[in-house]
Amino acid sequence: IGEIRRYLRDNNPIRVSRSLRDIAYKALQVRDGLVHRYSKEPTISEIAEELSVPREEVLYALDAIQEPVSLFEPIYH
Amino acid sequence: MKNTMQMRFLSVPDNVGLARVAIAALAGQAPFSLSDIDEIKVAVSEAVSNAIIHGYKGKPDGWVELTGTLDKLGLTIVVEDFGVGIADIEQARQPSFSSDPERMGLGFVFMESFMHGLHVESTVGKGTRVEMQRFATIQGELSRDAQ
Amino acid sequence: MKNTMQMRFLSVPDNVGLARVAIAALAGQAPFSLSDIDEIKVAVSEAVSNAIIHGYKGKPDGWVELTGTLDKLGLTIVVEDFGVGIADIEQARQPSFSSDPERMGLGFVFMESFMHGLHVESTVGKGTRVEMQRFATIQGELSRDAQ
Ligand SMILES: Nc1ncnc2c1ncn2[C@@H]1O[C@H](COP(=O)(O)OP(=O)(O)O)[C@@H](O)[C@H]1O
Ligand SMILES: Nc1ncnc2c1ncn2[C@@H]1O[C@H](COP(=O)(O)OP(=O)(O)O)[C@@H](O)[C@H]1O
Ligand SMILES: [Mg+2]
Ligand SMILES: [Mg+2]
Repeated sequence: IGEIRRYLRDNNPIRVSRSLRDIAYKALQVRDGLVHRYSKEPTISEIAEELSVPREEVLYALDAIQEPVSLFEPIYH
Repeated sequence: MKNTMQMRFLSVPDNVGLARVAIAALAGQAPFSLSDIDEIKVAVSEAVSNAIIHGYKGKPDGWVELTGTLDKLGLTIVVEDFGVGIADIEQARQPSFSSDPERMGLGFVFMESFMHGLHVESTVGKGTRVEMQRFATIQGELSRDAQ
Repeated sequence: MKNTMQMRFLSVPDNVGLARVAIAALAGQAPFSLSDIDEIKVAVSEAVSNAIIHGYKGKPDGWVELTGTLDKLGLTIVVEDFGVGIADIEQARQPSFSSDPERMGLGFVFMESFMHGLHVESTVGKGTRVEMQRFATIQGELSRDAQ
């Protein structure tokens, strides 16, 4: 089992290598591309499919790069 | 595309982020766009922040409950706290009304303008329950799914 | 840095993603690195997938419960289902064991290798409860926080 562990740690295919910022940036680019191509807002699923990143990971990354909690009033300083 | 998620968490400010991310992940299962989801997240942030700031007056040991339900029509969100409650709901919902002079009093206005329905119930000393709907309305997806 | 989140959701495959991001948002409140969080997400995915695939045999109307608790030491996660249960837990935890010949039987191995403690309880016909710990161990944060 020690060997399997080592193998998993070294060769974990599931591990996300791209940074959140990278995913978020690419998602916005893909969105703009799709808007341009189809002249309508794509759904999250369409963006995620084009990026080959799971939907919720795209959303998570976009949330992570978004600073303020509220549009006009950050609640806690 | 029918789904339900219920969650509860402590009234600590960091959990506003937790609520946002969970609701975004659920909303992502419906045909919403990125800007739809941003608006839904703002509405949820405002409701959860109100529960923490006003309902529990910033004390970190209250429970906030968040429920999200997806169906053919869209997303229904309920945010509930068991804190101080609101004496005059109509007044509280007025634009710019806040019981705290430091605050802008726009939380309910955001919820109302970003969602397609807002329903507030509250009992003083018992707590507050805010229910909001958002319809999924992207170009024909809705009617196609509903068939 | 003490916090608790409890959630439950239906046994639909999409909710594995919901569980992953909710746990990631909670874990992000503790001094975990991004790769720590990736590992925690894999462990949660495996436990939640097992609940859906094995516990409820893919039927979408079962409840899966997910609890995350943060304290000074780190993160404790509990995943629970009320499905078929496991007759022989020791056998189920063996590397490469799966009751389904199509599967790899590595879910429990992932949970064990990525977490610092794994505890499985199950009753046939009642359901399964998986508890996992992950200590926060980034350069001195742990001991500093614990003082
Ligand atoms: N969950 C709640 N519990 C108690 N009072 C609340 C709650 N939510 C809102 N309120 C009351 O309603 C008022 C208006 O809320 P809101 O529009 O979000 O503005 P703000 O949060 O800036 O005060 C608050 O000032 C508060 O008095
Ligand atoms: N929540 C659960 N309910 C019922 N059986 C389970 C559950 N989790 C795991 N098992 C059993 O344990 C076995 C091993 O699980 P795992 O290591 O994740 O491998 P796999 O999911 O690839 O079969 C499964 O094949 C299944 O028989
Ligand atoms: Mg407010
Ligand atoms: Mg498995």
